[in-house]
Amino acid sequence: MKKLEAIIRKTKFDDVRDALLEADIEWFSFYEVRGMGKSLQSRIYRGVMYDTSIIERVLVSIVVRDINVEKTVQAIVKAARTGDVGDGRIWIIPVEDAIRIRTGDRGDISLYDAEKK
Amino acid sequence: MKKLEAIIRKTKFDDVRDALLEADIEWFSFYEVRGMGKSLQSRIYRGVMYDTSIIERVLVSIVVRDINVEKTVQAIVKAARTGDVGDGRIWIIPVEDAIRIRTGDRGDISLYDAEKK
Amino acid sequence: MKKLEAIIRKTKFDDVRDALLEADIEWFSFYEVRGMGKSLQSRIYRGVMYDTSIIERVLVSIVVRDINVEKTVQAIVKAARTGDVGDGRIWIIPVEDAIRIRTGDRGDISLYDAEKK
Amino acid sequence: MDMIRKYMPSKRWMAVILMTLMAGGSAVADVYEIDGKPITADDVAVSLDTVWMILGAMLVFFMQPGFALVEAGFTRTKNTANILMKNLVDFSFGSILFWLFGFGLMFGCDGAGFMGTPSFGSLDFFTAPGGLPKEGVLIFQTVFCATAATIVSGAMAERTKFSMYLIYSLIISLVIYPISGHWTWGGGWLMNGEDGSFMMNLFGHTFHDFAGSTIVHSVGGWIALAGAIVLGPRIGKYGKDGKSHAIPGHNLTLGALGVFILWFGWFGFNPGSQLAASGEVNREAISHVFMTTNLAACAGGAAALFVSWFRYGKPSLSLALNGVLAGLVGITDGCDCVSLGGSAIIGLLSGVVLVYAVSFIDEKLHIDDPVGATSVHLCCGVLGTLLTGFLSTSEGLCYGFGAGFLGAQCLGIVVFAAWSFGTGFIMFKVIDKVHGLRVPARIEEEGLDIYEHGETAYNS
Amino acid sequence: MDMIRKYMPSKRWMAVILMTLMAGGSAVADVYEIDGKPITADDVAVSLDTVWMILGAMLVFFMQPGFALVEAGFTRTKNTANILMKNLVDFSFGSILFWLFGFGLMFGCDGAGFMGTPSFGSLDFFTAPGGLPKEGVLIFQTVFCATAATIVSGAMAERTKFSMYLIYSLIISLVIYPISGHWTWGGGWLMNGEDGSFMMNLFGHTFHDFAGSTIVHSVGGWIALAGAIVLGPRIGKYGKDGKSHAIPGHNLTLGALGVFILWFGWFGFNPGSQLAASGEVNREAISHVFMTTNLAACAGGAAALFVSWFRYGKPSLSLALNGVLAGLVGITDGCDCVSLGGSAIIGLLSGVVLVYAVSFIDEKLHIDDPVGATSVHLCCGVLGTLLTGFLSTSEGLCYGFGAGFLGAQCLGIVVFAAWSFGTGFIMFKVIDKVHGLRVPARIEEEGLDIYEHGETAYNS
Amino acid sequence: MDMIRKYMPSKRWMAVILMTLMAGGSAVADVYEIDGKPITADDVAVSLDTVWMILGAMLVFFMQPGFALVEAGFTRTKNTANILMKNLVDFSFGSILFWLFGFGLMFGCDGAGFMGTPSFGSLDFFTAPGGLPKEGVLIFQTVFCATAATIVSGAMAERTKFSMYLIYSLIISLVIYPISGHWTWGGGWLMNGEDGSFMMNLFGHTFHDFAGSTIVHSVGGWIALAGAIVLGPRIGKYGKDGKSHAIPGHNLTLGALGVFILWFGWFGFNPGSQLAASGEVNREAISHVFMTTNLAACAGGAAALFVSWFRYGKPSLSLALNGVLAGLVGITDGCDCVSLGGSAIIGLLSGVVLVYAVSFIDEKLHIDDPVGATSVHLCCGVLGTLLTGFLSTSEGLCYGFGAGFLGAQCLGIVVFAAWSFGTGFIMFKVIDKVHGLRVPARIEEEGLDIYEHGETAYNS
Ligand SMILES: Nc1ncnc2c1ncn2[C@@H]1O[C@H](COP(=O)(O)OP(=O)(O)O)[C@@H](O)[C@H]1O
Ligand SMILES: Nc1ncnc2c1ncn2[C@@H]1O[C@H](COP(=O)(O)OP(=O)(O)O)[C@@H](O)[C@H]1O
Ligand SMILES: Nc1ncnc2c1ncn2[C@@H]1O[C@H](COP(=O)(O)OP(=O)(O)O)[C@@H](O)[C@H]1O
Repeated sequence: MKKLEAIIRKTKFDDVRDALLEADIEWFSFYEVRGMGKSLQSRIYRGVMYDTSIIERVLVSIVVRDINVEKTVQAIVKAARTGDVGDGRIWIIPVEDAIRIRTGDRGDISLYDAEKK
Repeated sequence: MKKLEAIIRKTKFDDVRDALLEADIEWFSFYEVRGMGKSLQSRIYRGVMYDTSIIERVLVSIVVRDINVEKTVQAIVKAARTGDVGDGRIWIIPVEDAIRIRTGDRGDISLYDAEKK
Repeated sequence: MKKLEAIIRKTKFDDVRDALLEADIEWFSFYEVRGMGKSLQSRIYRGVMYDTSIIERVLVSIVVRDINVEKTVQAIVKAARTGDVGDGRIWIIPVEDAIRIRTGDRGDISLYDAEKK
Repeated sequence: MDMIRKYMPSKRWMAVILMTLMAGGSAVADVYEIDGKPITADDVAVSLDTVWMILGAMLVFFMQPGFALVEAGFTRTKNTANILMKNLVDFSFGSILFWLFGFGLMFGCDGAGFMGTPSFGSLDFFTAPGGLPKEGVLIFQTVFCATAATIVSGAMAERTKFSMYLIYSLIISLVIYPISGHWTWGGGWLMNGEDGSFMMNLFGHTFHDFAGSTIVHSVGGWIALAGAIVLGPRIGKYGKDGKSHAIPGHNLTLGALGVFILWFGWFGFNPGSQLAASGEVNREAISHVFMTTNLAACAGGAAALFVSWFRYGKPSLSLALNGVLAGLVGITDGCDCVSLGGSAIIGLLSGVVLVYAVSFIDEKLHIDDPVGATSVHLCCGVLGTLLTGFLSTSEGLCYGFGAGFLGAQCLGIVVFAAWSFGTGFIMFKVIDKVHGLRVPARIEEEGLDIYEHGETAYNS
Repeated sequence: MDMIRKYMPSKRWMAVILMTLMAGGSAVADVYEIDGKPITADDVAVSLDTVWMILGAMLVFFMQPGFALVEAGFTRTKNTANILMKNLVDFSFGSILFWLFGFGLMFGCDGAGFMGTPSFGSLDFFTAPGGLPKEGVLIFQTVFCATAATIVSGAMAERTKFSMYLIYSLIISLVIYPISGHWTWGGGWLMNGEDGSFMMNLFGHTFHDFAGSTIVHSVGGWIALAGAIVLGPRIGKYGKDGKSHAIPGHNLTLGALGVFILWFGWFGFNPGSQLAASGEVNREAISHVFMTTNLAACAGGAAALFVSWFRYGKPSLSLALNGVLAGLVGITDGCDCVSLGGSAIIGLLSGVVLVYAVSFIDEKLHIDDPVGATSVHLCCGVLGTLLTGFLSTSEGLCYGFGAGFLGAQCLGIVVFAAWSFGTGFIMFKVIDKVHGLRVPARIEEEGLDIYEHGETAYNS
Repeated sequence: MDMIRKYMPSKRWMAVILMTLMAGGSAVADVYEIDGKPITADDVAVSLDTVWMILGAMLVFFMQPGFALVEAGFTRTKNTANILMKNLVDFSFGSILFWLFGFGLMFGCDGAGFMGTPSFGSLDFFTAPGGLPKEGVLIFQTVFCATAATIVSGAMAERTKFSMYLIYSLIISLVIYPISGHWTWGGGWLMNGEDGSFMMNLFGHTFHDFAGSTIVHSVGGWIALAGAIVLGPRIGKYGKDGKSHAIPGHNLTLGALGVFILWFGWFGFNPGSQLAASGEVNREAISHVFMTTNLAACAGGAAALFVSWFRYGKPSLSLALNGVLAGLVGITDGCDCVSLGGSAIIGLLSGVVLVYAVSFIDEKLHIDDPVGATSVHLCCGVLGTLLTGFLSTSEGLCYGFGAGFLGAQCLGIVVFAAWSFGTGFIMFKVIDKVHGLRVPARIEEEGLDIYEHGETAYNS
């Protein structure tokens, strides 16, 4: 199992969601993060310049079985790319175990079940 | 060390917190995430249907020593389960090192200290 | 590659950001988390006591190449420390792969490029 | 002349007004002539009264967003659209129904002295006092009725089915409020001061409630109490050990804004209830009522602040805000007849009682009232009516007028309590039996907004 | 005496007022003397009218935050500062320009009957009707003008360049609104009821629009429509398949507060447009207009609630809120001349039409109007003017007065549609060609707040 | 008849009112009779003035939530409950204390010309001008006093101990404001226009401040400045290199709403200060003051917008909002006596000065004023008073009346500056020494809401 963390543009979220659903990933979590990056934009508050580079992003977090990693990465990359600076990143992080709270299932089966049910 | 990420119902947060405290886990972080899942509910905004399956969840993130993993998982599962679809998941992710900023302690000791102090 | 998750005081965020920029870390994400910890403070709402220990924190998430881990940890620890209880933690989590969505670059190069460009 | 007529070619300047050009300086020919005679001071006086009453009605209308914000601010994010909706519809439906039926029920002629006759939108039966326009009185009374109805939604927030809300809020505007209103402002037995009337025989005084501590607020409060009891507490409100858990409101800024708006609206509620501003007596009265209303609000807020500080170790914003409302509800009965000092006392006591009432109802009675509607409107409504029996400078016990008036006040309190709690309780029980008053647990947990309205109040 | 003079040493109490001490009780010497004579009832009556008009102007001013909140609440977080800014500047600039130019254009003398003459801030040309102060009429008209201008920003929200907004909102306040206003309230041909005038010859009636369903709201609505068409939809609003996507507003609580504030302000808009309160006719009229305005709002909200419930399976807050505004816009034309029942019908139909208009404009026409400005102000403005042709108790078709008045109403609707949509469309096209009306895609995606103003509305 | 008496059995319709049935049409018997004589036009005129004054007081009261929202919106989430609380308590406590002591201190008789005598809640000493009810004047003056007190909290936000806030805000309402108020509106030496008085001897003119640019706003602003200096900047506001860091407000939507509410309330503040509406002079005056107030606000907002655009490259919402307030503060002094053009100039200059003042105070003086209270209320209050010396059409330098009046204005400015900054500075220093004015660093970092009130404004 791997956990994919994709940091994407807010405006691309709908596209990514649709791409994931098409790739049979029906389960994921997401939340808003802010990023420091190279796509600078200055802000002024009451005459004082500040925060030159904070951008709002969505972090999509998906845990998938190893066999689905590539498929999922491709789906995200395709849907989230605009080609401009600021498209974001995907990290692949190992996951040792997964538990489905409702049933107590552990391991791949908890994901498998969820993905194919 | 492992990092446990538990995605639970918002309404179960208080119960989970109490269960964790009872299991001697006094330190954890949490934040709100939204999840795509199978517990569908349609929304209509000004006549347009949208977002068929976004649910608000709380993600509880706990780093524990290896010996405490099972205990913590059990505590969460017990407290967060309702038996209905949407109870959520727990992921177990390896952590290589931990640093306590205040003291600079590294490794298990930084957790141990915190948990038992 | 490692992912560093630093849970720090909100009020220290600006200092940490500056320290990171000084350490040539130009890319990171952050979001707000709440923590249960030892720095207790009771709240009363309409006469009912509650939530004895919830504190708002910022979680800074940085993915760096292995060679940069120590440097980054030191930068954060130095900037975020006040010496009082509640300074927070840093976790070091393994990352297996990284993808830059814009270019499709994978692995260290996607970070390297970003950090040194 | 031509110019002017063209300027307002609509109905605005009707035949009665003969317009004349203003010739520069101060020598103005009369602008107004009515049937060829100049307008009288009396006619202007009645118009001034009308403007005053209408201004009052506008301000009381503006209490609707005040209630909406307080109720939304003191409840959770996930039920915000629901609570806003409720405040919108009770006013919308209430206004229409009060016009069609309620007004007749409240002010119409009656034989038995129990209730008036609904008039199906016609105002012919009605003779407005003091030469005021009938429709002006109607709108003024409408907004008061809406206030009574809207109080209830706060106590029953976060767990009531929207469709059931619709039904019971209709019943309140249609039946409960107008009938008890008839007994008092409608000219019924509780305020009938004729020789030989029931109240005069018994007490030598009629029941006094200037702007509705009892007639509006405690009616709303009693029904709210009945509703909260029948519904039961929100999930998670009381632990297995019976310990009360805090469920903090999602936005105290909006709650505070709501309280300020209510405070502002109350200056229509109380001074506006004088229904007249012309002549020395009236202008002194509205000034006095304005002062007493404001002093009581201030004293209520201050008292709740200090009591909460003393009791809980910290000055609590949510209680201080409720304390302001407590003072306002408390003074609504006697704002015309207590002294400035008296109003400060009423406000003070209301603020103190509020803090204890909140914790008593919550922690002892285990009745879950998310926004404190019962503590504010019921307890302080009753308290204010009672204290007026003591502190009225013209009839009160403290001013040596004997206990007769106090007795009349007590009877009024009891009658209204029995009527509104009784009918409210029966109504909720029946609704609950027939269709279920409460949403299923899952909807309550995930939020009424999504399941009941398919919308969320907050998005990004 | 001395004491008093000292108390108000400024200009407040001028020579005309001879102050006298009040000797305790009721025997008061006259406070006011003018040129040695006691003040007349007529003089007081005109002052009361002035106070009424000024109160109306204040309330209409207060509609500005109402619009700001509705527009902010119904759009996204990232564009909030931008939309607030727009509502601030259109009022600021509009007020100054209307004083300098617009007022003269609207109410100034003209030869050709097309427009008045700008007066560069002087009011000498103007003779106020009914003895009202000129500056009072000016401020009253100013706030109406600002309302028309502010409507447009909602329909064009989230994608318009701020600098271009500035320019077109100036053109609206300076040219479009005052000129068509001149044809009606300015005494022009559409409302010229003299014998032998165009309208009297053709229909035997003039166009009627008491407070501006057409003159204010549909003008704003038509321009909004033109703008939304020229701009095109927001990124992501329509899928490749043409399917409409929901882009929910970020804060319906603020949206609801805005609607309540607008509702409150409308009690200045409509009843205030009577411009007089003295005398029986006027006080009856303002009471009546107050009632019709409120009933229509309530009926509009109720209708939209039920229609959305019926159509979409759930009662929608956002549509019910729009329904209230729909009812208010609808009744603005005929609030003085329809019965209470008539006003309820107008409100009801407005609420029904609103729900269908929203979905027709969005899903069929694919015109992206984030806050529903066209559905509310255009559709219901037109509808209200039309229905007045049927339901006016003094001229309407349903009351047996023939089709002449209805014809006059229809002509008015068409003339205003042609004028405001036409000029609006040309204006936007020209701006778009010359400088580009719309922000680049990236700014639209990341939010106008940061790129256009360097500020975000929400921080922590 | 019977019907009617029953309808209002309370004290509302007292003996003076003889009610008669309205017989259908226009032939109405007199509704009002006083001592058997018909009501006089003079009596109605005074009542109209009372209604006007009371309306003004209501609107000024409504500025309280305006201030609360501006201050909350421009500060951070973690201190929101605290700032709301402060705005609540300064009004609550201030109202009570002003009634008990302040009113007497301000308007009571005095020997030395320095201050009046506190009257412990009695109004017997007071003779209201123009026949107005005493209690009406009291409430009007109360809300003005509260405004001065509430200004201070913004400048000292996010770091002041709540208990210390309570103490100093009491001192302001009790001592600082009433005493300097006594010198002016209280009839004291600065506004004593008798022959041979100090000001007449020196300048031939008295100090002029119609509604309180100096007497209310700059007093508040000077105390705010003293407070901000004594407190020192918020943690993190200035870097080690002295660079100013932005600490953006948490909710500009609420800030904008607050500004609109203040703007609305200012229509009570300025036009209401005429204290009369009857007769041509008064109705012209209130219309004029309404126009000048609004024009200055608009010009202030527009100026700040453009200056910020020019200086920082982007039109800033937060500065434009402050600019509106700047214009309003600036015009408050001369709103009665400058022309419309003059008011636009005052507004414009206020808006320009505001932007520079904000950056000068922040970046040069390194005084940390989170909401810009000193820039708005102090700088523009002083500026407005000064400009009135130039632009008053009846006394101003620009109209050829010589420098005497300008001198009087300057003296007033200096006297008020010395008094309010001086007493304020001493007060804060003493409090700071005795008990500590500022919360500990940890509380400041984690937020005052939790530590000072045990509550947070926002929850989920
Ligand atoms: N090393 C990193 N650690 C954590 N977050 C990162 C890192 N690099 C990038 N991000 C996140 O991804 C977002 C987009 O990345 P960015 O570098 O702007 O795009 P691009 O890869 O197209 O240059 C950043 O705003 C930041 O939130
Ligand atoms: N593979 C996944 N990756 C990330 N988040 C997930 C994944 N599966 C489930 N979740 C999160 O857990 C929440 C609850 O899961 P759900 O599947 O609805 O419960 P259940 O396991 O009872 O069927 C989802 O809303 C989503 O936020
Ligand atoms: N084991 C843990 N798992 C997850 N989060 C933790 C853990 N320990 C601490 N934290 C987070 O770090 C924050 C600060 O830690 P705290 O223990 O208060 O500081 P200190 O290390 O100085 O004692 C906590 O509020 C919590 O959010």
